[in-house]
Amino acid sequence: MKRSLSFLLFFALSTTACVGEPGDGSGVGLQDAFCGPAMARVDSFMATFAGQEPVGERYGGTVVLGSLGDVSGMGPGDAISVEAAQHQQFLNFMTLIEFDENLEPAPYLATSWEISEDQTELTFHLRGDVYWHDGERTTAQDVAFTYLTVINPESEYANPGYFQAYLPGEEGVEVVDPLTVKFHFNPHADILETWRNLSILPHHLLGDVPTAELARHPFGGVCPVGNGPFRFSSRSPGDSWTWEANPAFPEALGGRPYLDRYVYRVIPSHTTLMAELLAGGVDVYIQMLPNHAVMAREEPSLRVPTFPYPSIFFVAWNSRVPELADARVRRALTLGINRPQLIEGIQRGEAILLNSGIPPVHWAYDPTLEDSLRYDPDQARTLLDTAGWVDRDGDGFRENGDGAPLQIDLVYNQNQERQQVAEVMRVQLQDIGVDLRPRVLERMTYSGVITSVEREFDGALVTFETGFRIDDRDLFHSEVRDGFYAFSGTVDPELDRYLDTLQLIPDWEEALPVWQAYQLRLLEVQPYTYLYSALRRNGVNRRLQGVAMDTRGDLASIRHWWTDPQSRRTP
Amino acid sequence: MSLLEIQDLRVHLRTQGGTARAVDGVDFRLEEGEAVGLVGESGSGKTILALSILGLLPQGSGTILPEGSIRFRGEELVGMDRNRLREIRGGEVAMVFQEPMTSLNPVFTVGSQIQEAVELHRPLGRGAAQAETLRLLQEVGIPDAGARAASYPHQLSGGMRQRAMIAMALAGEPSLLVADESTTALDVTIQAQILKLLKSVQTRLGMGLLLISHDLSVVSRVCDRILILYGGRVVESGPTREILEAPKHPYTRGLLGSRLSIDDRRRTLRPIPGEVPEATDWPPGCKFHPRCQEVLDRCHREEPNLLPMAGSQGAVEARSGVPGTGREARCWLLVEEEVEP
Amino acid sequence: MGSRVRFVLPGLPHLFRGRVLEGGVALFLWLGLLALSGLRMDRVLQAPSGDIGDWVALLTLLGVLAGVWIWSAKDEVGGGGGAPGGSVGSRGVSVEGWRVFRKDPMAMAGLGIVLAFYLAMLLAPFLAPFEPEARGAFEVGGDMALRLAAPSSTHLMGTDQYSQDVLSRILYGARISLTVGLLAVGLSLTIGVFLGAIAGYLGGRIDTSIMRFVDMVMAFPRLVLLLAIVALFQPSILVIVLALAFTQWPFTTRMVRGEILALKGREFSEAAHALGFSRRRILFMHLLPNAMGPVIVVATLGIGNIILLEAGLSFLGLGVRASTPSWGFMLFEGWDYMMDAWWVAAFPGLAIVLVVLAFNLVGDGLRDALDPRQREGRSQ
Amino acid sequence: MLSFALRRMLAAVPLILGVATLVFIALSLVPGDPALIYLRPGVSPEVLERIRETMGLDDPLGIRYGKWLWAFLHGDFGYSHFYQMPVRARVLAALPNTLLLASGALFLSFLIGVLVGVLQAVKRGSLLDSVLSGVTLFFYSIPSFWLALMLILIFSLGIWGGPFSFPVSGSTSPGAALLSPWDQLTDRLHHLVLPTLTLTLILTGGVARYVRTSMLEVIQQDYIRTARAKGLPESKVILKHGLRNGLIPVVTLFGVYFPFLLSGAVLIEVVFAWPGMGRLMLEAIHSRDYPVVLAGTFLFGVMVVLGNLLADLLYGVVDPRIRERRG
Repeated sequence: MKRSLSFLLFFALSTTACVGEPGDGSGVGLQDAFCGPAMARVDSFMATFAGQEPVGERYGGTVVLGSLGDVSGMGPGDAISVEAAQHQQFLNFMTLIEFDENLEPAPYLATSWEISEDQTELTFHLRGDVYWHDGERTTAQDVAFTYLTVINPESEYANPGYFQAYLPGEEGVEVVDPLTVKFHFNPHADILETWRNLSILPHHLLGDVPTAELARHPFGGVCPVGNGPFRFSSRSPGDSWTWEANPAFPEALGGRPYLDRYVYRVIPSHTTLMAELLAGGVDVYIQMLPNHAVMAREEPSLRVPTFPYPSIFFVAWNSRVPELADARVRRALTLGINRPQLIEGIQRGEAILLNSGIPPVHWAYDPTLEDSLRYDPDQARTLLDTAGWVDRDGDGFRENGDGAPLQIDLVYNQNQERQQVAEVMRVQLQDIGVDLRPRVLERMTYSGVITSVEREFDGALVTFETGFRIDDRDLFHSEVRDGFYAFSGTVDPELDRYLDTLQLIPDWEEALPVWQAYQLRLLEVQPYTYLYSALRRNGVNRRLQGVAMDTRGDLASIRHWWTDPQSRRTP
Repeated sequence: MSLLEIQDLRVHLRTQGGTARAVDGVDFRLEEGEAVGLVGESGSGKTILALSILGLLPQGSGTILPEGSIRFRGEELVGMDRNRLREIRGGEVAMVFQEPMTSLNPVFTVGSQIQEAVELHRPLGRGAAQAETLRLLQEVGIPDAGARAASYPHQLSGGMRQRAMIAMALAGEPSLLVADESTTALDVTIQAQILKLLKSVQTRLGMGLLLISHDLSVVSRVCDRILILYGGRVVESGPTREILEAPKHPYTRGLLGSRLSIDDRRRTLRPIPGEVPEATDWPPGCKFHPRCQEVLDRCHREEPNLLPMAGSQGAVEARSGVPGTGREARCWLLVEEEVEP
Repeated sequence: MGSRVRFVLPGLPHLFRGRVLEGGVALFLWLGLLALSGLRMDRVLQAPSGDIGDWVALLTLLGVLAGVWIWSAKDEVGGGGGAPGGSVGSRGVSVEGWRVFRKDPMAMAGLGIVLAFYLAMLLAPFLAPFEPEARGAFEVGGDMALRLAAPSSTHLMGTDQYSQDVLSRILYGARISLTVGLLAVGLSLTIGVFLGAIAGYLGGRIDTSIMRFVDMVMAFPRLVLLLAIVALFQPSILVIVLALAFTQWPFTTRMVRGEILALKGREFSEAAHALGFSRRRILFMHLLPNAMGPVIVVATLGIGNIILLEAGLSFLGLGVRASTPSWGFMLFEGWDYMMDAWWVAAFPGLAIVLVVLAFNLVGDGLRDALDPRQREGRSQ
Repeated sequence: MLSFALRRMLAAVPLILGVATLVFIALSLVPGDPALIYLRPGVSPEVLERIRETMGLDDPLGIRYGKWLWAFLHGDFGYSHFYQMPVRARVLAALPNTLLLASGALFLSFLIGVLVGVLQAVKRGSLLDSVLSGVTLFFYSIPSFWLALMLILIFSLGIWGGPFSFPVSGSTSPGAALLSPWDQLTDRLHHLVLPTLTLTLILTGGVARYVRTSMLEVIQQDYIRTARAKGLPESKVILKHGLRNGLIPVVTLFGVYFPFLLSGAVLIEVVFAWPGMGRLMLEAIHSRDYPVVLAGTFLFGVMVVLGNLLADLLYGVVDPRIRERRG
């Protein structure tokens, strides 16, 4: 018996040795006609830099970042996930421009750019010394290719809204010379934010791939050849991604990053993540739980960068259901929720109250809006009374004239924060006679329920990452009332007007009053109860230095991260 | 010095119902080359007695206290050092058990089980031990010994298995063989063969044989002397012929009445009424009195001693005075007879 | 001294006569419950106007008080012998089995813990120091410091992230955890025994097709099957109980079939057959009762297993979600606080360990008492 | 023996296919649209429709089943929409990790469990027996993920002091591929310690309890008395004659534990962030990645059958009576 068991053990060990070998990307048997040759070219290009490693004590070391979920891939369709977008933007690929610490546009792949006087043309001049990881030079051709790809709905790119004002198809882009590319569009707001976000794709590799196949092409998940400061090295699906320093990264942009290697690890439990951070198994634990942040701040070996982030957390009320069709009811619900208490209790005070979908880091954020729908159960009760919702049978909950109870089902997907918010809301709304029924849904079901045309929910807890360009058209415009993001489905001509105008005003000064009017109108219509914008908390081991985590993202400064040689991990 | 000398052996088992006095003061001797039979119904304590010789009483299920003395060639076995006891087990004293079905380990071949005993007790190399194993199998009358040695117990018939058990017992060249109900589980013809085998190896090798059975006829065919056990005590003992021809104890008479012998089919079966009581609550007085058909008043109160008797041959044998060797019986009837001339 | 003493306090005469265990338990129960009703007089008086849980608690309180007294008096008169209190595990157990079981201190301790938990569950409204959903921190003007408060004299087991009292929630949560265990095992027993008996007794095609299906269900690793069912159909008590029962019955079926097959060949069933009893009667009146010993053992061990499985499902976010959650779900909710506010998850976890341990002890005891050959394997 | 194994394997084929079919039907009964996985703002309704078409979701169930079965029998497990790679590649990345963990834990738990069980049986009723019974029952009753965290706290974070610093999670250190083969092996073993220990502790309880019961029965058998009467030393009586027989029923347990380890490890895999099959299945179920669910189920079915087969073969090895019956 024991013989057979040891045979089994041997079998498993040897299988692992030949199948599970990380490191060369070929390990998991993912090699195919595309990725095999592509990765081979990357390896041979990288090999030409052997022996030219820069000298300096900051160079070297591995950093491990731990997170709850996997990064789905590096393809344009994957950019919907914040984690994927960050890794595309800051590690694997390059964007035309980047934002500096003051959120001012700064040169990156483009050395300079001009916007024409009439706000209809944008010309980028590219660096000539940026190479794809397989040795090809990055040119205007790649930029044009990327643009044409993502505006094609078949590419499943997550933010097609960025290009709404652009002239359609080939008319929108013009390759002037190999290092100059020009875009044509109608005047619109926050033009440059688009180009901070969009990672440029390699034309020479993907040019022949039909756009419709791109979303499922092995490029995204198996061999994302980029041109960023780090080059993809290997991936163990569901477990980790490994990138290595790109020695060919332009000197002018800092050259090869300090770190030899960057590893993204999936650790599906917050508690394990925290244990790993304490044990030093991970150097960064992103999006810490509030209680873990409290713990980490007391730990001498750790620090907790805490910074505002362009994310918003809200309850979307489905105005299509009769109970929520009346704006007074929606306003009453907002008045009945003690949002400062939620912030205090659930986020430990580390969140900023919201009254509109503009996060505090956005230039149009209006702090004076804060006071207008402050927690006021009495006013909420009055509003509900006037809307015809009165407790007629004395059960503590309100009914309308027909005796139908004010019963609202609130859907969310499992997540500690949402669950707590839902539970607390239930208790608080009970106080004003509203029967809130939290209903937890499984992740895929949840997104199906809130985005499908049927909209089988009353209220939904939703978190959005907004970025620095706010465009609420797909949320509230009556033209897209059946659209993907039209959770609430309110119809308000005034809102429509603002939404149409706002996107067309490139000038901030000019746009600000419209933004303010828009937000005030939003308070009236109240399609959503905006809750708060939570600060982002990341736990970072102090051995990791040069880390500036801010509003731009956790990884914005990854090129400058370095570790003390004495404190480096062994491999 | 006798081969085996048991003096005042008591084995008490603590059970849930109380202390069971399974063996309650037994004395007897067995000389070199002698075949002695131990007869009693189940519950008479004969198996416990046999097991206590080699210290094989079941452990754990109630504490067992063997008291008294068991000497093998003068060496005290009770409380003996475990290593020495192991040498004696299988080496000088071997046992053959009741159930050949279950007494052989089902997962090892017959040959390997015998060879194991050979290697344990005799300074033979592997090859020699193997040869010896085959020889032993032949000796106990197993045909095609080579093939049988490679068989597993379940592949053999009951008789074959018991032969294999005997071969295993002979492996250590013992000077005493204890056979506990070794033929009970077999059918009658096989039983006769095995008995014949036992007798023949005993005489051939000059071993002592302690044959234990509930069946007086079985024992009588092989043994020189017989001890009748009831209630953990010897109630009668004597040379086989004398016991068979002139049983002194009513119990012995009962046993003779209830035996069913091959050569004596016509005799009517007269079983002893009642059952052996639990060893935890023996009746006061003579332990047999509730079942005895010749019971006296005295039997209810006092237990008789083992009385030496004159055998039918007239004289008490030379070793008289030493308990457990001559003709003895434990019954008030005998006292009454003697008192009443 | 007996006759008058027995009316002073239940259990006292037993104590005098040296029957410490029975006397002690009776006395403790009686005095304890009396003290409880004294201390929580207001809550007890409120009960008649409360919900069904309050009613159950009130009836339990009065019932146990009366029951202990009656038992004590009767037992004293009758001179002992009976079992103290109501014994869940002893239903259908032969007197001989109970005698063996009673002698086993570990099994009795297990039974004691199980009964104590059930009693606590029934009496939860009176025992719990707080309402299970009292959220001081989130009341109007509430104090956030009430959240995740460490164990103290007010909150013996601390408070959770909603400032709810952990002890109170454990007491109320027992309803779900223990009920889920009982229901799932009960359901799987019903299905399993029925199908197993039919398969074993009738044999032939019916047997083959039932056992093929059993094989198929058992070819799924249990937790994955559970996960799939619960995740795809949304977790609710009903779904979880059904899923647990669905993954449990094949084990029962297989075992009952084996028992019936073994019993079929035995003399008494052949005798019954010869006497001309109908097949149904032989199966249900003669064979099944004889097969029930091992079934009861496995069922008892199964309850512990089910509670563990439910905890596992909860840990993966697929547990029983209700305003009063199961222990498993409490454990899941508290898991994220394990590093800094361990009490939120640790105490529900401890309750799980204790109850599962107790059920296993009872199961072991029953096995020794009913069927010393029976063995079990952990099948999670 | 070989023909027996072959016959058993052949007999298992319909079983496994039945299992896969059952899953297929069950999945098609589940409310909700599997194309939901593509539901994201960039995907227009037309694109979604085309995806549904390529996934064959618009075909009637029978045709879908036929297509699926055909591909399946040809070794094509389909494409994982969630991981954006062929299902086979994804499963092959997870399977070795699970097998490694499972076989290590299985080996250790049987080794320790048998030792403990034998010890308990031999010393039945002693203090040692009671203590070991208590300990094994405790581990048998504790939620596995709970135990896992305790072990992390003690052996990784050293909350009780002590020189332990085993890795908290994962199956290798980052960048382990650069190490020498020897260091890679030790690194992997190092990472295996805590998950294996957790599983082992949980399983050992069950094995020990089982072995104890089995051995208690064996020790009372006549052939044990025979072995003693032969003069064998007690250790040999127990370990050779007793254990060999006591292990026969334990082999069945092996068939039960093998599938348990594959799935039961999911909780352990989550706590230790171990990239194995359990987590893959969990993730696939959550994200409605049906091809992975189907392939995983199929694989589990195969493993269960193989586990039972292995148990049966072992049965033959330890019990000659069974061996003979099979011819």
